[in-house]
Amino acid sequence: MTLKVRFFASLRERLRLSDCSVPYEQGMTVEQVWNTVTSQTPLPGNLLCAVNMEYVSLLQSVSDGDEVAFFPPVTGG
Amino acid sequence: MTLKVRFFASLRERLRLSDCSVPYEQGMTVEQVWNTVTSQTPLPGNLLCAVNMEYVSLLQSVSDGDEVAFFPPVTGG
Amino acid sequence: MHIEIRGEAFEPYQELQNYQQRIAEGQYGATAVFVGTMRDMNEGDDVQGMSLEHYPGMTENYLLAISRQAAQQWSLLDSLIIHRVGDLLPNDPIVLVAVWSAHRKDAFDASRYLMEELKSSAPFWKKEFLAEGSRWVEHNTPGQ
Amino acid sequence: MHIEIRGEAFEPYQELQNYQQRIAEGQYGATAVFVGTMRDMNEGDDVQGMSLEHYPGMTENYLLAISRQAAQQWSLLDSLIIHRVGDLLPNDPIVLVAVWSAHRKDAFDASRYLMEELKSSAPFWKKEFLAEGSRWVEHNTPGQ
Repeated sequence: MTLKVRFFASLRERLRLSDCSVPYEQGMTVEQVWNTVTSQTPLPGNLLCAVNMEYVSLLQSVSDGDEVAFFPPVTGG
Repeated sequence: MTLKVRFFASLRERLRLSDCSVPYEQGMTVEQVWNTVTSQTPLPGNLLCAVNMEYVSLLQSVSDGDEVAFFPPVTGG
Repeated sequence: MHIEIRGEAFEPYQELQNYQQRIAEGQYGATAVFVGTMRDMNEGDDVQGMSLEHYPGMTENYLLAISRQAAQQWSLLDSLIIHRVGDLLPNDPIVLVAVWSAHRKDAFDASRYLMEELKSSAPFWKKEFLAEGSRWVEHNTPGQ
Repeated sequence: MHIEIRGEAFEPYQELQNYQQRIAEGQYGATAVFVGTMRDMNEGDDVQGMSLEHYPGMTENYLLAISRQAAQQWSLLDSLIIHRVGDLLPNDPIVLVAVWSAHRKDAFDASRYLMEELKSSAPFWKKEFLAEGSRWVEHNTPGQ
């Protein structure tokens, strides 16, 4: 009953956290995952989130075993 | 007192004429050059004309020594 | 249709020559290509190097998804995306996007679509190295 | 800025590699390229070959004029146009247009502008060779 959580780029550096696991709870949203992992760190304004490598909103609910990722605006190309 | 006249592509083949010289007359327009060279052949609907290698209209007047060119729609690229 | 994340420097025009051999001869009349190259200056500062991070798995998924979307939206014969990750120096190619079609409208539209989708949403992040230290690039230059 | 009418076959990506060496390293972030290639089919007929005629002097003037116009309208570092004339076979490159700029918007806009101006007004004419004989191409496919 866990979720895998990943952080990228400036967010990874700021939180000093690349990836971790958190316990899954029924009905949990992406925002609740953020709060659990970051000990309620305020949400960055331009935060992007993905569940199982697909973009989602903070209100998206997650399922047991999901990979949840948080990252800043992308700057490739 | 002459003009050089040139024809390209399908027009050159149809008229069986690549280039020629015609006498220049004061106030002559591109259309009058056409009529002189082609013995009044009706103007093709989509005819393009250039004087000294710049696009012009049929009403453009020409000067002694000009190079006048007639050609069909372009199809490069 | 091919997408690739490349860990080492690549020569985009050599890649195009190689890749194009797999496309049926005589079919394509139009090829539109975009190459993004690392500049030695950004936001007024000299940039000495760059590190490009990505989200392995999600990045590939996303590039494939936009390639498929482009193939649905336009009449394309093939498409190619190669994107660098890792450590880059100024003048290193960052990204190659190429599209082959019968006619130019499809090629122009699809190549620009792919670049705009890539820049706006593909999970890549640039960190620049300046004389004074490093910084994360915060946003891209608008493309349209 | 360079324009060229080429009487023999050319390899566009080799030309790009060569030409690009003259552009200052680290300056260009965006390169947009279009390559037009001869197809083996047009208007539903098999095409076996093509002859491309131009108006020597006027064609060069026109390609230079649109290159200068593009350089005024957008922020460009360089541009290159190469166009074939003479006898072509299917899969032979016909035209190469390339534009280098700092940012992609200028490169995309300028390369498309150059191609549309070239297709609509540069004095070139295509004659196609079919099994049954030859014909002049009457008009181009719309690009926008």
